[in-house]
Amino acid sequence: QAPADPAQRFPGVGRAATPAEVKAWDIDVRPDFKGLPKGSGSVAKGQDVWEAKCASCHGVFGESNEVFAPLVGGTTEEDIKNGRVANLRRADYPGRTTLMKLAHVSTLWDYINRAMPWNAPKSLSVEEVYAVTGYLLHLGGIVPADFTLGDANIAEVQQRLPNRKGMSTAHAMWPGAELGGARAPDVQAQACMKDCPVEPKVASMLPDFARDAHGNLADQNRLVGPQRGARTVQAAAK
Amino acid sequence: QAPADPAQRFPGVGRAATPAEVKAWDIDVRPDFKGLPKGSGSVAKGQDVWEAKCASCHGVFGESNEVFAPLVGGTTEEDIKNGRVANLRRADYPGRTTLMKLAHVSTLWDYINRAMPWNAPKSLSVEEVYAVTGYLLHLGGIVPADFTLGDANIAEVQQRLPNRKGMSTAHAMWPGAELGGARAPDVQAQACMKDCPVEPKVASMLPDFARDAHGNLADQNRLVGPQRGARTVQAAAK
Amino acid sequence: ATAPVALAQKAVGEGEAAILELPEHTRGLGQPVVTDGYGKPSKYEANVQRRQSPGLTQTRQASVSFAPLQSLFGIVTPSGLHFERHHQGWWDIDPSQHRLMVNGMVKTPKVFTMDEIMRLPSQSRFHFIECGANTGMEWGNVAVPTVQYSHGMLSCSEFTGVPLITLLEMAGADLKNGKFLLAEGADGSSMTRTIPMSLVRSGEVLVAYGQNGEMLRPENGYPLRLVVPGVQGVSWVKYLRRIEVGDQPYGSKDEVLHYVDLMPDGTHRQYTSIQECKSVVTTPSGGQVLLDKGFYSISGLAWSGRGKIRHVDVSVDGGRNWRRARLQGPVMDKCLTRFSIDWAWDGKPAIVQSRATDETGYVQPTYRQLREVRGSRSIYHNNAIQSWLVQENGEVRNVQLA
Amino acid sequence: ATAPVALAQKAVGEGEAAILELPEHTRGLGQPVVTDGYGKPSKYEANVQRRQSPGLTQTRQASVSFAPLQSLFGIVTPSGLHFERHHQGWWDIDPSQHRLMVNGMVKTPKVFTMDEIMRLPSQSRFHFIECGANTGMEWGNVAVPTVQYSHGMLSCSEFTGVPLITLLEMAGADLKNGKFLLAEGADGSSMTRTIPMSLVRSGEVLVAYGQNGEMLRPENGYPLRLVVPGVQGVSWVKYLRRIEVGDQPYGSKDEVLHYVDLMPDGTHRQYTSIQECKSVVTTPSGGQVLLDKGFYSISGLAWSGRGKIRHVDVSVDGGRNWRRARLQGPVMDKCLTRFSIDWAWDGKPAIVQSRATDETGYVQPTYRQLREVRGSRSIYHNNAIQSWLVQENGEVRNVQLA
Ligand code: HEC
Ligand code: HEC
Ligand SMILES: [Ca+2]
Ligand SMILES: [Ca+2]
Ligand SMILES: [Ca+2]
Ligand SMILES: [Ca+2]
Ligand SMILES: [Ca+2]
Ligand SMILES: [Ca+2]
Ligand SMILES: [Co+2]
Ligand SMILES: [Co+2]
Repeated sequence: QAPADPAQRFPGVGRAATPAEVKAWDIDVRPDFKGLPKGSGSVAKGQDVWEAKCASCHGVFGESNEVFAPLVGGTTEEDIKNGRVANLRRADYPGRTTLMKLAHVSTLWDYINRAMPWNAPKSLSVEEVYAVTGYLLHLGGIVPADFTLGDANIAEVQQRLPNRKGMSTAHAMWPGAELGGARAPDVQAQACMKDCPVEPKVASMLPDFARDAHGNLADQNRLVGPQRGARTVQAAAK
Repeated sequence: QAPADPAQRFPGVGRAATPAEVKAWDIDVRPDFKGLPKGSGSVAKGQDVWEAKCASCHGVFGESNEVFAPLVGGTTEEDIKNGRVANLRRADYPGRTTLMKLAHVSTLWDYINRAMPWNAPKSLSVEEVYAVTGYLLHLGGIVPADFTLGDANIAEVQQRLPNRKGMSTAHAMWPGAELGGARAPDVQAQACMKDCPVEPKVASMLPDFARDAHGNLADQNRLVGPQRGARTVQAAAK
Repeated sequence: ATAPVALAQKAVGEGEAAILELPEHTRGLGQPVVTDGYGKPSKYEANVQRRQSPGLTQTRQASVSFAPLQSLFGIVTPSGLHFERHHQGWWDIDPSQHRLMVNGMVKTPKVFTMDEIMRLPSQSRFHFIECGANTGMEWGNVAVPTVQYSHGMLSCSEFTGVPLITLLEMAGADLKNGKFLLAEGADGSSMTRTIPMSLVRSGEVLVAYGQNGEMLRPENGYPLRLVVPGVQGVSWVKYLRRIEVGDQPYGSKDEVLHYVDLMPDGTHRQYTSIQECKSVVTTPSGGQVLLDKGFYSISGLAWSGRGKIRHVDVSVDGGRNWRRARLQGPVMDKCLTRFSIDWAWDGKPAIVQSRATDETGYVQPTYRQLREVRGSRSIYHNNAIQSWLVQENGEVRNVQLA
Repeated sequence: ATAPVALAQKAVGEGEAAILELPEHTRGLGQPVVTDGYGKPSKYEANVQRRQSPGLTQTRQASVSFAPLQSLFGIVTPSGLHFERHHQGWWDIDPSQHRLMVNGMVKTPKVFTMDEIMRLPSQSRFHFIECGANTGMEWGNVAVPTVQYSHGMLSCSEFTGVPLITLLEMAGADLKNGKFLLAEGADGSSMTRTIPMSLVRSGEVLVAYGQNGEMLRPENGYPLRLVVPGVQGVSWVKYLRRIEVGDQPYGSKDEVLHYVDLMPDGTHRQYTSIQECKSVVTTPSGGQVLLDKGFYSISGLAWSGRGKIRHVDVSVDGGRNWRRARLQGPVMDKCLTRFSIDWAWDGKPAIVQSRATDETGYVQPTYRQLREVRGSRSIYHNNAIQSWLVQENGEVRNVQLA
């Protein structure tokens, strides 16, 4: 009964999107800069935007204030040359900033454009997005203070990202072959059933002072059943 | 690991019920009168119980008041003789009272004992249950006004129930063979697929005046989807 | 009558405001996590509620509320919309005080706490539950406008509990001579029903505490109810307090006075427990209005108390011609099965029906076939094929055919 | 520490008051039907809530709440307890104003209303959804006390929606060169993720509006979200407004800056989408106290983003010896599977673990095996075997072994 051509199969369902509608919603910017609008913005202007609209959450220098994770820091001139952030290799390095991980400048531009400021997303002009992106790159030492980031030079900036070579898709966790990753999972465990060669010693456990860190577990379990929740908060003395 | 004997398999789960506990809860009375406690109660006492504790809902004569379905009525002397209620054969007879259907007097005793009065179930004494059961049977002409129903004579009363022979288990809707019913379902339809011999004429449909009997159907359907609810109540004029 | 709601998308010019003017939620910050530790549906879903049928019952504690089948998807019934049937009102019982007794033909009568029952090996299974009186108002003629009222004493959940046979074995039940069970509730009605031992022996009957991942809802028997797959809901005794093993059926009110089937010869069938094979189209269904001509996916539910659904056929011409519908897997035993089929509505009157066949080969009957055997004066076990008339104006009406 | 709660039934003398003194609900009239048109759990279930982990996130709108796995049965997660993960808060969007756009490498970019999407042929399937960061706090060491916090970014529902491939075909998508899809939400974050075309072509990816029989909950993307079976939750874009067909991955923040796996050599793996085979014992589990020695039914959940669960093994001695658990059917593709096994606790310390194997033969690793390859600095995709130490006092502790 139904026509085989899916475009014809469901008469009256869906309509063509208008060019203006596509323009209003198709805001993504890809690593190859497809989707990036023409325009530019200076680091100086970016600093104004930052201090007016971003610094309250992320800190004046993008180092984050007391609550938010830092955007900037942890990268070096050396990293910019190598395209690999050395600190990521250090097991003792605390935290990872945005610029330590950023492999595509498009990601930063796209995300600020779509989602920031957090409480007023999509309120920035194209110029402001270029400017504040440039300002963050400047804070990371990737572009100079007198730089103006724009669609014309963004591909060159890409070549200075500290971690532009730090990413990989060589794994088996993408379904399908599109990314050309591995086929076999990296972790290959065997299922031993009897007298397995393990030493069942406890190596990690919550310290006693943290027993109440998640509140009173007695209140987080059902009141009947095979067990109860442990009382981790002492009843207040009368 | 677990012992095969299920009584041993789950150590610490469950305990023996005490005789007093079984007595407190094992209140059912079977058609063979297993479970019926010793005792008796007169029709006269039953009338007192009825008028004090039942009539407010079921009507003074068990004919029901304006809201409740009638318990008594529709049976005859003839029915008592035959053990079949003739009115049940009549397609035009309106409604079916409890006594028209009752096949086992145990059912009535058991139900009043466990569930009535509706707002105070299990509040009647054994004597009161006998008495009010007898009173209802009396209203149905099954026992005389001076009767005292008791465990000693209830089996004889059973033999006078108007519909004691009106019930059947000869059907295929009991899972298992315990009731000795039929194996094959009574309704045997075939699945015709093409040009089936039917006349698709509408024979029954809600009349227009009943369109609003279930309220405004527009308010009973989701606000999106392939369809809406029909507006069956006109918006009030401003 | 009602004009068809014309909601086909209009010509949009440069574009729709809903797209061109970014909505507030695209330009703002939303609500935080755990606004509700236990969440609830969207405010736009307020029409999707269980409902009473006006005038059907004399009281609201011995009554029923119907699930809004016209608005449901798939097979799981959200527990908040599960149909209700109470005989003496519902209760929210303290589970720490609830007890289950097993007595009768057993070596040792036993008492179990909820703690103990929940320690035993459990099973979780998807099953439908249907009241024996579902569609009961329609035996003689059309009486209600929508599928909520005609078929809404039907729900389907993932139930979790202990196979009753485990408890019987623990009490040392005489499974040879103990051919019948009595199940009894703890509420005022202390609902009692004779339970088929065959379903207990097969392990199918569960003493259940879980429903759709959480505990039973109070309206559905919290903290304990019997689950008797394929059997009408009244046997799924709520607030379960006692199981007795016996050698005769118990003749309780709701199996010999009610939930009995009046036959044309004036006899009543007692202990008619199985819910026979049945189906109903829920989309589109009575009281709805199609928005437009064109493509529709007809969709509905099929179930059988005797096992799995084998297939469902759908007719749009009142039963003259039928096409086989798609069944959504997994097709489970004594469980709702969702079916669907494509349909292009040409705007002319159409009569939509579905007909299910279960794995025993039983075919859902037409009203004519059903009434030929059972007459039309019964209340229970109406499993006839449902007809929906789609009128030219798009409104769907509940109809019965000649 | 905590003394074991001694709740084994005491000697009862003549009998317990809970039985001998009939409770109020056995002697009274209960509540009427439709006290709630949309019902809610018993008041005695108030402890069963989704919860935040204190200090885990800096804000409550870019945060997570965890499902109380320790209190759930079977496989269905009640929608009110479904875990939450928002990046810019949740919204209750008017579905009549919501639109879905399909653009990019298509013949005709298209706009669909909810009315239209809900008219198309739909599928209903049970699938788990797990956040890629589930168990993420535990990569380096034990950080949280209970399974709610360690594994509670996991839920499972029956989802209903239209296969995305249907909409792509309607737009005339170039399925040969269009190897990647972008999915984009309508909320402030306008969450974007690159979606694997292989799962779209197989028909697995749904544009879903239904969840457990009703519409999606607002917290979970009402009225429309993508369902990407087997793939981490962040790809299941909520408030879905747009699908773009392209020939390259999109490099969005939450696939190349977050939800990336830090390897020991300092590189990050991007686009790690599949949730690999994993399991966890939920009963008993961390923070619980066993009431008594004796019989227990160990029970938990297993799942795999690569297909069905083949089997689950359980150890009570920290991994030296294992027994095969029972799997509760139906075992479904990319869906939670409930397992259970009998256990008689002798009162001595015991370490309870479960290990799942999926139908590809992949075996869930120990922490040692996982860390050998991935190190311990990552956040995402921790699918290591979970260990619960049952102490002599009955208290269960979250532990990691040497
Ligand atoms: C009201 C608080 C707030 C303001 C103002 C704000 N942000 Fe943010 N920003 C956040 C939060 C919270 C996140 C994390 C969001 C998430 O979890 O997805 C974030 C994330 C980011 C990120 C991504 C970091 C990463 O590594 O994922 C960037 C870049 C960013 N903000 C830049 C900006 C810029 C530029 C502005 C101003 C134009 C701005 N923010 C204003 C709160 C804020
Ligand atoms: C407050 C109202 C009320 C009172 C008082 C009451 N009843 Fe009832 N009775 C009902 C209702 C309502 C039902 C139907 C219950 C159901 O649906 O299961 C009922 C059912 C019955 C039935 C079963 C009828 C049938 O065919 O199913 C009998 C017999 C009965 N009542 C007898 C009594 C007796 C005897 C008393 C007094 C001792 C009594 N009732 C007091 C409301 C009442
Ligand atoms: Ca249209
Ligand atoms: Ca684009
Ligand atoms: Ca502390
Ligand atoms: Ca005990
Ligand atoms: Ca008995
Ligand atoms: Ca009227
Ligand atoms: Co019923
Ligand atoms: Co996530």
